[in-house]
Amino acid sequence: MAFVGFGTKAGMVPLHIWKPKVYASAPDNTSSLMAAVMLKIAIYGIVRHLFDFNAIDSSPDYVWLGMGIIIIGSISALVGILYALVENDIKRALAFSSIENVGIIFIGLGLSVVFAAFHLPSLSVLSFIASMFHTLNHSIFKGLLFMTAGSVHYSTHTKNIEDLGGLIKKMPWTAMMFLIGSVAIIGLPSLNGFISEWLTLQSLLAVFQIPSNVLQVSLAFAILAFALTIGLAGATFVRLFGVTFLSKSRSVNAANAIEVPKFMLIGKAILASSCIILGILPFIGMNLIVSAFNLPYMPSSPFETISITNSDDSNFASLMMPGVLVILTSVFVGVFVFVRIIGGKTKTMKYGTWDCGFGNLSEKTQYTATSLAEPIRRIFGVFYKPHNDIDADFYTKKNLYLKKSINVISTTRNIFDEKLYGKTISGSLFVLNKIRKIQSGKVNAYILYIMVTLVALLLFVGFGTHE
Amino acid sequence: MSDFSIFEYGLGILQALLIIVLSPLIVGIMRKIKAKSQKRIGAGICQPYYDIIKLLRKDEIVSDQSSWIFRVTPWINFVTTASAAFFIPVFLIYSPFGVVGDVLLVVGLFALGKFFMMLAGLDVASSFGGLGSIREMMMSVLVEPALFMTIFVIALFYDGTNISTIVSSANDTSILIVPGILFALIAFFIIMMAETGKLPFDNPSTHLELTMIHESVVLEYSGKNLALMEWSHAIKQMILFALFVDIFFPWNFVEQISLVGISIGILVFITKVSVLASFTAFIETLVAKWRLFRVSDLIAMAISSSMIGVIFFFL
Amino acid sequence: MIQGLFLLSSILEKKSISIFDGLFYLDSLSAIMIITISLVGFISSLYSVNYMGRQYDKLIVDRQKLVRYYQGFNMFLFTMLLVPISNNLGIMWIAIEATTLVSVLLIMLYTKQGSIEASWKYLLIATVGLSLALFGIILFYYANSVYDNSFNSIHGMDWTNMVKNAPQFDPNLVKFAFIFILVGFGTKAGLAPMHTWLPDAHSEAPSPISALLSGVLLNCAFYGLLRFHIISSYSIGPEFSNMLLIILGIISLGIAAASIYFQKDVKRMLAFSSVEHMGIISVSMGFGVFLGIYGAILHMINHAVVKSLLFFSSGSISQKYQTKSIADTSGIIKTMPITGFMFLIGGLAIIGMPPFNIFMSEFLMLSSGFSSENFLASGLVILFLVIIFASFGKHLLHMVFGNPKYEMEKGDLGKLSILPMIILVSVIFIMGIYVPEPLQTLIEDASKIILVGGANS
Amino acid sequence: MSDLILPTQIDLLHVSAVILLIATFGIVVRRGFSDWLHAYRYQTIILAGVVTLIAFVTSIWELYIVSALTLGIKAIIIPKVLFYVTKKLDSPIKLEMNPYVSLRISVIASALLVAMSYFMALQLPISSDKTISVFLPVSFSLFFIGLFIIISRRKALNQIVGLLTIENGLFLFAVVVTHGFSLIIEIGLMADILVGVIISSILLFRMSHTFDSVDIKNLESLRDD
Repeated sequence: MAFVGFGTKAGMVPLHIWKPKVYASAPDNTSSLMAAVMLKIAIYGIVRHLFDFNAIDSSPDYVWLGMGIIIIGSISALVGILYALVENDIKRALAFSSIENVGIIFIGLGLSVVFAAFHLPSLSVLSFIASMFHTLNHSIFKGLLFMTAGSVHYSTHTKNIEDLGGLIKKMPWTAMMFLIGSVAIIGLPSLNGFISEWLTLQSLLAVFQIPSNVLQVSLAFAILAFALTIGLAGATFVRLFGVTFLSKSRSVNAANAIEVPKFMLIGKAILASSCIILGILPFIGMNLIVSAFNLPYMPSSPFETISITNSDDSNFASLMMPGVLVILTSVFVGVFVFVRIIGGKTKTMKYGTWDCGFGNLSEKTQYTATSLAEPIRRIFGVFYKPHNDIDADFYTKKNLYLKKSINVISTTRNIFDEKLYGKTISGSLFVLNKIRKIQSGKVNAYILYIMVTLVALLLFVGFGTHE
Repeated sequence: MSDFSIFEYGLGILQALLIIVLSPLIVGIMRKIKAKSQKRIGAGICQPYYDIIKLLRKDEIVSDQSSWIFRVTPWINFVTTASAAFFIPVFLIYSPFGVVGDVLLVVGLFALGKFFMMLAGLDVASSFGGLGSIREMMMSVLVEPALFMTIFVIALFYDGTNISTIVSSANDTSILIVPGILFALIAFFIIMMAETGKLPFDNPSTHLELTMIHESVVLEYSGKNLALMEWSHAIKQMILFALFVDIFFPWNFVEQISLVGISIGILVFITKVSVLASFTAFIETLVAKWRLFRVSDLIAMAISSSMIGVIFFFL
Repeated sequence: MIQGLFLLSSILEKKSISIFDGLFYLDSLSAIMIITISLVGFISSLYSVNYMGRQYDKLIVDRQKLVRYYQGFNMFLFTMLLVPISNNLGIMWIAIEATTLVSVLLIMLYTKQGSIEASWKYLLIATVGLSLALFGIILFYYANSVYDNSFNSIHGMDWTNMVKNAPQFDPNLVKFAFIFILVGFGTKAGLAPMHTWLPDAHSEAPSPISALLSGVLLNCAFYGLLRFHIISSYSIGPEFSNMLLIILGIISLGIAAASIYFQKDVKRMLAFSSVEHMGIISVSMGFGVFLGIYGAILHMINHAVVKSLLFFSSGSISQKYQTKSIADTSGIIKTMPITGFMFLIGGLAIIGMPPFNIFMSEFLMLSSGFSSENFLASGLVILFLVIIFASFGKHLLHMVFGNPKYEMEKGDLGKLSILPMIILVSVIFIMGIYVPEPLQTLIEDASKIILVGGANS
Repeated sequence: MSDLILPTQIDLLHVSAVILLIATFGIVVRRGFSDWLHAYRYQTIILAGVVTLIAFVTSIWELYIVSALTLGIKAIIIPKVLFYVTKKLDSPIKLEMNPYVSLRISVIASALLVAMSYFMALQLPISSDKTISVFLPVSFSLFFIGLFIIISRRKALNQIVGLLTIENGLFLFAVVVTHGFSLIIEIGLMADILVGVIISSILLFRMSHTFDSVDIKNLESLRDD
């Protein structure tokens, strides 16, 4: 038990070093506050959970506690990544992505509580490990990402990714580090993020062992949220990496950037290599967790397969990352030899990108960060409330097709911030006036009232009688 | 389950090689069928092989704006997709590499390839690459939930995400399809069309910027790199087809390992995949490309379909 | 021709009371319903002669529509009479659904934009609601069929049969079924928040039809609800359905209060007042003591009478003023003295001023509320009643007194329009002071039917 | 009754339930006026098939009549009437352009409603009979999806189709729970629906004459604000 606090602390150390710095530089208080508070709650939750790990019984309280954690986790994962996706400030985007990852951690934690409440100790331990492993991983790769973002800021003096671009040629090592961090954070195989997300997902898939239909189907929705989060995370980091490091530079600052000093790279290199090591040999990290929390789980050799068995001892799923690595390498060697034999030696020429014959391919033709986020912004429009201010200047007033210049200001609103400022004005007349608006004239709304009444009454009675 | 002989591992490698080698053939078959149903003659079914070999022998041109990401992407893409092929049963009821990874790993490997492909699209500083990447990005964001839900349904019904487990328990269930799986089938089919860039989602046979998704990402590639990109795309399609027939039509797997059994198994497999491929090709000739933002409607259909599948499981 | 059709309607009324065989069943509760329907039906057909005649003179309706109006009118009455006398709940449902279909035709008589809109909403909402009710009915039937070994398909749906078997029903099933019934028939009875069709339909229909809709149709639907209330009380005790009735009743009162306060249209105001009174009836019924139920039944009759009076007079008024806006209508008492006086009496009665009849029944309701210790509910009811009193009173005084906006000819709209109102006013006065002996016994019996249902279990 | 049902019959029941659900989704995902009517017709034909199946499984002969009636009135006459109406409508565009709830969200919402229906069916203490336990949730789903169609769409015709879907759900429910409760009432119901459809068609005509469209956005003038 003495290890408990230490283990938690150890997992959080890089965060403790880097977070305050980042948050100090982030102008937006609400988002950082949100992340910070949630991290604290997470730690609190972990500790509390640990003290009760054996004491959890199947009382509905614990089930609801677990479900509550999962719901909060799913929502914050989704919300966090959605805001990270449209954010143009690289550090704030990373901060939002922290919210997402804490959400994923919460999902695992909540699952652990739920499983424990239903007396499924092995599953409970599994999801707990998943959650803790993700905490550990997150602290590693998020530290890495924040450090590289700091390097970018250091050498280009800007955090706005709209002004960056092409940095991979100027700062190759930093770019490499950021790439590793990105691949890790979006949970792609062979790096550590994949393992913990795989574990979380597996524990989500195991929900069918819970003896309650309502919970099972609700947890299916958690899978939905989780999957969407993973997908959005992929898009977010493609956008962040692509716009920051690839293609042409979008500003003078970015064009004149130089690689950061070596000693700044060393710290990152350590973190990056631990991402890789934990990805290939996840058991090192898992053993750390098991011993730190004194869990009833048999740790074994670092090359062991992670294997999850069903209730009837058949193989539910298994994962052996060293094996994956072997396959990957051998395929690579194979195809390399094959291509050499068939194709022989060929020449590679460098030439400009295809410009449709117009010539003068400028950096303005490439996709901007905002336009990269546009389709997703549109699809989740309900959530972002996107707003475009289009200000066009015409050559003549008569012909509105020949535009001299167009100025588009595209904004999204953080509906959560807005919702925080509640509407405080109320009075009985105001309320009455609102009530009166029920008669909105829309027959659709009327039928909706009927449906809502019906469902509300059914719920009211349904829960009244069965519990 | 975990102890296989060297021989069986050899068979496993054979299965993977089959997928990798046969995949251009399936592409050829599909093109031929599409051509026929549009009253064209079309190229021979071996044309994709000739294409790949020809491309492999060509010199290539690389954009001067691009970085090593651009050059490394075809390799990563090919290696991840080809590695994924190792986990797919073809004529055996299992894959000996099933211990190494499950269906989630396959999804992850695809995602890794796709991640680099999107980066490569952004790397060349052309607006086409960006356009392709962004659309690919949107599509994968939307497909992800549908995919995971479908996996969830399949995992529920067939006890696990391990592909070998899934296939063997699919083989054990009755011929009458379980209602929940019926929904998973619909969802999986839609996802398959989306992932392989089939018609309502993407039109790979055009180079018009309004319509293309996948093609605009690989626009700048030539020579070896293009060959690898096209091939890995074919492999991905083959893997998805193979998974589809493995899970939903799991008949005639080889029970005893013998030369005759294996060859029959291979034949049956090729037939099943070809039938599926022809079916998809027919569907492709029947539908028009959808507006990009309507694509999400279809994917919503897949999601809800698999959600109902989940519900059916719990009843 | 008009006279002929009018006669036909009276014959229909008389005949329907005499229909009495196995499928039909009459007790004092249905008798009360029939009396109300006949009274209001008779008087509104009387009023129609004048009202529709005027419309015909002004070329608002043509001959064909007039014929259709009277046919529909009689059909409407017939279907409504079918409701209380049918013992088979399936047939009762069909009858109620038929009232919807017929009244839709009546509402869309004018084929104006407003009436098309209103009838569309009415058709849609009422049909949806009634489908819910049918769900509930089938559930009850199922519950019955499980416990009745001798059931055959016709009598399995009989109300008497169900009441007999009710104590054996599965309580959860009954609860679910009752919710469906409540929402379903509640929609038709104008309980909030399912009342939304009501203001539109009432304000767009011809005034005599509005009177029928408001005074009688709502009662019919509530009657359907009541029958199931009895079954459910027999089965699981009255507390459950009482609670739900009180909740919905109070919501209705609240929404009606809010809407009346801001109302600009006379007929819509009256319609919302109907929502309010259905709420009162529902709450009163929900208090579940004898006095409350007695009051509720009395209130059903009183409301029907008073609301018809109001719709008639407001019909005449809007014909005279050519508007339904409250703001544009003022000084009625100067331009049309008798109608104005009637309107004033109706208005005062509806907001519960003594010595009119509504006061009696509302008083009964409140006292039963306090005696059954539903303090919160009673408190809320009083609060909303005060709001309604103030706002309705404000509108009423503005309309009746004050000066007309522009000069207009003095005089009422002919004897045939006054006569029905006079009859109603006299009924109001009589009922306000003293309930006739036979009626009193009828109501007492009816209350016992409802109450005993609860006391048994 | 339940012991007479064979396992394959149960499978058949399940599969037919699935097909019915899919047919219902067909109404949700379509945009065109005639598409809905086709989808409705298919749904009703499947419904009739389901009723026949139930009749076969439970061997209650009344249900065959009911099924035939369904096929006759609901799958032939009502679509005929509505097709006639659609053809005669004034508005040239016969598509649902922008419903209140977009199609993809509708589909997901419908799936949620299906989930809800299954929960409701679980809560209800009637599942002694296999046919009931299979079709009860399906009928609930039909009912709620119908409600949802009415809520989410702007075109009056679609609302009629929604109403008819509700009615189909109700009908399935009645057949399943009561095994054809009474032929007289069944016929009364059918007549009611028929009259209802005719009245609503008249209303549709009037609407399209008066407003030049059947979009219910024209029907929002009666309100309180």
